[in-house]
Amino acid sequence: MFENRTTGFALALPAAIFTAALFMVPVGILLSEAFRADGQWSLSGYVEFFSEPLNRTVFWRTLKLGVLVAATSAVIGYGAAFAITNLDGRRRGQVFGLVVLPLMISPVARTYAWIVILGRTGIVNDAIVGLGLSETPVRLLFTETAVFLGLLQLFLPLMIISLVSAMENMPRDAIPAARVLGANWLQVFTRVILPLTREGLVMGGTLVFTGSLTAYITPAILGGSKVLMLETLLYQRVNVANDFVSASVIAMILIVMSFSANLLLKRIATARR
Amino acid sequence: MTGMPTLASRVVLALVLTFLIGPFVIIILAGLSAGNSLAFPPDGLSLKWYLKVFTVESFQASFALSMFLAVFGTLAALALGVPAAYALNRYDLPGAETVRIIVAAPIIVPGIIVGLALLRYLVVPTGVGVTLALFLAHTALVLPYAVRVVSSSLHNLRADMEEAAVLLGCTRLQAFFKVVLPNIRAGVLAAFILGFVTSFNQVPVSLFLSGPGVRTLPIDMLAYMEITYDPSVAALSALLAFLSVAIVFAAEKFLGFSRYV
Amino acid sequence: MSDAFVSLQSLTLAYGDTIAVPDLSLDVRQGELISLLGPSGCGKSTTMRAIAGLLAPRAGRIGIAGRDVTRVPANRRNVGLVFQSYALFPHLTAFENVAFGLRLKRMRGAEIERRTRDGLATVGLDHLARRKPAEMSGGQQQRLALARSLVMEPDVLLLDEPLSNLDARLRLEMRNELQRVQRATGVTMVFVTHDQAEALALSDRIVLMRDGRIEQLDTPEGLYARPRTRFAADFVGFENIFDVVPEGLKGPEGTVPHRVPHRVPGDVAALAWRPGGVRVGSGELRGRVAGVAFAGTTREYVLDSALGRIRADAPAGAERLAIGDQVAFDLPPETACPLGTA
Amino acid sequence: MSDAFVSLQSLTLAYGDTIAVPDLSLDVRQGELISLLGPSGCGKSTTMRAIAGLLAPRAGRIGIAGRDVTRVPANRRNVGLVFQSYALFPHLTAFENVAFGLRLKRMRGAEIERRTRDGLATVGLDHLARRKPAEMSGGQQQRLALARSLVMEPDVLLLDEPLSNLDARLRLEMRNELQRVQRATGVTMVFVTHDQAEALALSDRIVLMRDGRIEQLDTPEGLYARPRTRFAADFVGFENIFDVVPEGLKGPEGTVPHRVPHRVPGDVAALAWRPGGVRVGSGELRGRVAGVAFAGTTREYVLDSALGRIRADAPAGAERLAIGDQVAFDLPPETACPLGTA
Amino acid sequence: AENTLTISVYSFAQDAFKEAVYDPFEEICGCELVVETGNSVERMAKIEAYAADPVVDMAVMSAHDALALARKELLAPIDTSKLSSFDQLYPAAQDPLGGNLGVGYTFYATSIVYRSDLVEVNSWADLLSDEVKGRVALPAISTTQAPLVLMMLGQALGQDDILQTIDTVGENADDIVTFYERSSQLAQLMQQEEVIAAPIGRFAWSRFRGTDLPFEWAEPAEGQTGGMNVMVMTRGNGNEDLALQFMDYWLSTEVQTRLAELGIDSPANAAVEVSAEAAENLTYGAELINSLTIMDPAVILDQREAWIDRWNKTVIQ
Ligand SMILES: Nc1ncnc2c1ncn2[C@@H]1O[C@H](COP(=O)(O)OP(=O)(O)OP(=O)(O)O)[C@@H](O)[C@H]1O
Ligand SMILES: Nc1ncnc2c1ncn2[C@@H]1O[C@H](COP(=O)(O)OP(=O)(O)OP(=O)(O)O)[C@@H](O)[C@H]1O
Ligand SMILES: [Mg+2]
Ligand SMILES: [Mg+2]
Repeated sequence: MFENRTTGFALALPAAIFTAALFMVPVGILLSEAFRADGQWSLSGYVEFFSEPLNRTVFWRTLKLGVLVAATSAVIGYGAAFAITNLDGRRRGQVFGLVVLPLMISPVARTYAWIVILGRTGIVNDAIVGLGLSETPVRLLFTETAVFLGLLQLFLPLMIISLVSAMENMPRDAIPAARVLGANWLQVFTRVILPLTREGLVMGGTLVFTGSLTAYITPAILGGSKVLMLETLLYQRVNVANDFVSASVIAMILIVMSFSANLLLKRIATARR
Repeated sequence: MTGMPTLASRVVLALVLTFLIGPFVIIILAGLSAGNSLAFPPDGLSLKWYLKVFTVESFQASFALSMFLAVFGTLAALALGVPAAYALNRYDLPGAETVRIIVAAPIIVPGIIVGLALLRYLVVPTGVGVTLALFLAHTALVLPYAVRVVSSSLHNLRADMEEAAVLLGCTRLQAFFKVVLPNIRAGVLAAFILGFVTSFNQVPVSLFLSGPGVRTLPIDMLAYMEITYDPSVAALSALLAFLSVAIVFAAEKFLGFSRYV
Repeated sequence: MSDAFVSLQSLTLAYGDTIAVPDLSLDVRQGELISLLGPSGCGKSTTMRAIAGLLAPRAGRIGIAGRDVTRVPANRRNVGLVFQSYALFPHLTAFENVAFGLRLKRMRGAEIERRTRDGLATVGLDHLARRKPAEMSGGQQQRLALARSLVMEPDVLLLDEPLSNLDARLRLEMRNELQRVQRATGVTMVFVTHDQAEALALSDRIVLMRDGRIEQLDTPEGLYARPRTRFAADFVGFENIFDVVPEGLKGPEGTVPHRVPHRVPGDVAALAWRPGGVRVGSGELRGRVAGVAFAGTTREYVLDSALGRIRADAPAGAERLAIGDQVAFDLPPETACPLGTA
Repeated sequence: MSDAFVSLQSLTLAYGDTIAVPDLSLDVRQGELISLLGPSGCGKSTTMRAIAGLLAPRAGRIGIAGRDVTRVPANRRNVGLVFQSYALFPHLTAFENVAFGLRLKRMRGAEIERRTRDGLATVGLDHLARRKPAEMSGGQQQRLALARSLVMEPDVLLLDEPLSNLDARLRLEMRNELQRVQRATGVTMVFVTHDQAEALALSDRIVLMRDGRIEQLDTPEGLYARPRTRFAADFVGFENIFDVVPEGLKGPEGTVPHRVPHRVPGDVAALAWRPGGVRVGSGELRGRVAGVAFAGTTREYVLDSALGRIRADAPAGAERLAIGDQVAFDLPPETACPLGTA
Repeated sequence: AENTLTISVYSFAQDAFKEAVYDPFEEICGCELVVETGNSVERMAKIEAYAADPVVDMAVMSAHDALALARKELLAPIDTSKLSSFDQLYPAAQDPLGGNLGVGYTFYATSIVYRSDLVEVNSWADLLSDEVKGRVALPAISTTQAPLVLMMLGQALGQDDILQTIDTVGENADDIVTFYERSSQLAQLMQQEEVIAAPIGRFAWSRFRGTDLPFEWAEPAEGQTGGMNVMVMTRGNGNEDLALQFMDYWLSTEVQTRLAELGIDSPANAAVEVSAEAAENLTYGAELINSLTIMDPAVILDQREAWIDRWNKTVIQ
């Protein structure tokens, strides 16, 4: 830690000022519209928003999918991250590269791939029918399942990246130490790995949850107007109805959701057992 | 480690990779289709869609724009973010948490709102060009990643190395460039890659931030698909993915990324 | 399985392509304290990891208490290991670190509390029970690691350089504590140290290792007084080693006549003296003082002679020599250790 | 400023709210090698950091070569520091690590090359010049850190436990090397170690620290033979310390009559003996062997007596005692160290 | 800017437009055309945002979108006397918004496209038949097609209130694969047999005809519906002359014929004559155009809020 704070501020402030001035100010003005009605400060935008049953449905659906995607990616992410950290150097690099690869593909194209995969004649339905799980192809497209899968595929890499780096920063012999002290693998996970990687979990969880809330392409294409999420609803409000007040309300809700999720995760992570 | 659930973890890994990479394989193959629609398995093989990509004029302009935004937006974010990350890690600053929150804000704001806000309260009133607005927006979007990733590698870098450098005669600035930067190269590179792909694939922000003749590639692809639903978009995506991989690979070779990871 | 308590049979241990230990066999008796000694990188920690079950052998078998545990996972071997790197849990307090293993045994809370407190007291950390490892000094962390293993009362306790970060006094205290525990519980201990004095003081037997192989397995007295190879002699402090040749002794700088002891010469390839075995002040050999250091009860000299460098200790009370002084010295046959051709 | 080469005047050093060193004054002469000795956490490293300019004092002044450097930044003090943690540059080879500081001095390439090679050779690492720190063993890294500071030829060289990871032989070599460098260049050195033998062997003077304060400042012989406080006596190995009372000596278990040396009793509060100063086998006192350890040339006994625990060393050649044996022993006044009331 | 005309158009077939319209026009006027593309709502949002100092001089969009802009006073009347082909336009295209705020430049019919190998469609009511159950797609309420389709579906079901039809759709919502927003996606879905019948506009028909699969354009008993796209002039853009010149060029028989032959836009200019082959892709001929049931843009605009409201409550709830 250095003592010269002036230098510290000189280094930290440009980034903060940049974001504040060019980002937070315009966004803030827009968001403040949600608190205005007929030139007055008011919460009526919010009241109206939540009085619409559709909006409530979409709100809960968004929350549900966000939590589900974040939770699933955490579970899968731990498995994958653990497996990756246990690979030897070279192989680890290769597998890590494969995990990162999907990030390089345009989400537009990735989402369309799901249309092919999940269609009536797609491989998933081929498998379902082939295995005799169902007589006829199952409708998967334009369902919450499709949106869930699309989002999971989109954001799982971010979770894995966070967890892998957290695991790599774990003290070297912590797991062997727990083993020698009699812990089985489940206990090793709950008592050592989980508490030692919670920073990574918080970061991954925030990225995935926030990402799922604010993703546009995936719910738009895989869900369509039958499976609206807040972000697609927002787009509709702006683009179809030219209704900026609802749009700001939705945006504000999304921001509050992301922010509280982040706080909640941090709280859970730092809670003493 | 003995008794590590090797088999189980291998299986998990295989499934995860299939899930993550599967769609990519489908995109590559669908682009090779001889038919007129996205299909898997493709109806016959041909390179016609891959070739067609190069004949669509709008793709060229939007590709150039997206490339510009991704490269320079990310570099700008790093130029702002690396010093900030350094200050947040090495100085005991009052208000550090506030700075962290401000810088992280762009991640949690829905992209559509960002685009709309910048259009209505930056582009329109100040008359700055859409390209500049896009550049600023992309810089702000990438900044949180830059700060976070670089922070975490700084966090793992012992501060006493800098002290050693100073005792050997470096100024703080020299110590940063000679000792800190080389050791956080991997983090900086990772931030660059993450920023690059975030910016390059960014859709919602750019939905509104487009102007006559100014449109990012993903928006252009969406528009293209609204009209023509042929496999050339799959082909284009596959080509872009290969390009990204090549850029990462080159950057890795160039910066010696893996040596320090 | 042999009747040894811990039995290693033809173990081959490797990391990827690096074979750290090629073929190791060793029997440790019940209640014994055996030390592994040897230069850095010779495979001491690797051997410990294999006994603990953290590294699967490429070949060979491991037996503990008459049972073949080669395939038994680490958490079911009832073996304690104090890691060279401590391997404390950074997210837990000192108390919780020590209680960790006890909790896994589903012990009653009061019992856990009692045993943990006792364990902390044993290593003198009772006042720091609430601290996290990061808030403790290096020596305190090391003692915490020790306590964490001790409270588990394992059948076999493996200690990998458990005292390396303690100052002389604390080290002594901990050594006594370990001996007390051993007497009290009869636990079998395998001890790794780079400090010979510690190995000599503590061990029932010492395994001197070199490149993953056993160089000499002996009692402390045996190893200390009768190292069998140059490597062993050098390692236990016979710093002056010279070849026996027909003309006398041969050193790097030259050959001098010498009263080689009455043995079959073919047997003895070299003779070795500790610094304390060199007599300074009288004798047929001549040297010039090239270095001197005060070492409490003795004064350590480095002499340049016709044989080469000689390290010699003289009692602190003897006449003081300064750098550059000429001095007579002797390499008495009675203090020499004869080394074979190996 | 005093005429001392390094002069610390009433230094107060703190981290946040923790005051590590409350008020330290110390003068180091030019060309001197002074050691800081003291238990873990007593403020040794902290003091070094302040001299180097890495930690600004809360109060007090620091002078080097007659100049007040309290406000001079670290890179302009011409002070070298070998970090306890090495602080090597992981991205540079051994060669480049050593050359780092020289390059900043804008030296000619050939000169840099020569001095770097010399520096590496000095610490025996010439063959590893191309390796990165991560590819070197702990001891090699430590020597590299040493070389990096040595080549800079600083006015003052601060060494924070620079030999702690070396085995006994290498340690001795490095010690000699440091002495050679000091003789050759006349550099002023401040040395931190937790190893007394090292401090005794190397230092011109020793500073014994305790909780950020100086407990005793003395020559090695002085500190070793005449510690002035219980703390100091205990620290340098007078392990048997008993209060002087009118009836004789008082230990934790009881009081025994004793021939207290002819001094004004008020002056002497306690007497202390090293284990080597206790005579085993004869004498008026009786003890029971409670522990025994072999230590090469000596045998270390722990005796239970009417005074309490006694630690005593007997020559290895003397009669061997076993645990439980009764033995006579003596605490001879001639080997006792008298301690004042402080 | 001087000698630069900025137009805002749909993003489809830009390559063909460039060749058929933009490039030749740049030749003629000696000016530069800047083309902004996007779907109509996005483009409208932007026109509104730049109301004070318009960036776009001239735009094409659906009649009701144009009417929406007109009501916000963002449009300027077009001086039709400067349009040489004005009299040749179908009467419906001449002043669809009133006040000469827009001129129709293309018509489209809307009907149902279906996979004739899997199903047969003869009536709008077949969209809700058991045969296509679970494999039909309808346009989302936000699209231009939706009101037209709902109107025809209502007619077929004997309902005369669109709100009632929306309720019916709501009851059947589970059997409808999706409410599409982009007809392009539909081609993909129909090739995958995800969807086997869906209403589309004629302008999208060529995409289906281009494939090898048996797609059929239904001629429902209730007739086809349809609509019109219009060109408009933004208010106060300062570039009116050039904009008018461009409109005039686009409406000319020459250009309208060229666009029709390319199968891009069906002509609004009655003087245009095309080959039979080209006509197959178009909404062409006075007979067809006069038979289309076209909805009044003002009705759409006035009712849309209510429809969307009901739709949100009963269909996508
Ligand atoms: N994870 C690893 N991967 C590859 N090689 C290793 C690994 N761990 C140890 N080695 C190598 O195995 C050999 C034995 O290492 P080990 O740790 O057993 O040495 P040690 O005797 O404990 O040394 P020290 O006294 O330094 O602790 C060394 O040559 C080392 O380089
Ligand atoms: N960064 C820090 N923050 C707070 N307290 C510290 C910090 N560094 C050291 N201390 C405290 O300051 C005191 C002196 O520490 P210092 O490192 O000088 O000890 P030391 O004598 O070098 O010990 P050792 O022999 O263990 O290296 C200790 O009590 C320690 O806990
Ligand atoms: Mg080891
Ligand atoms: Mg220290």
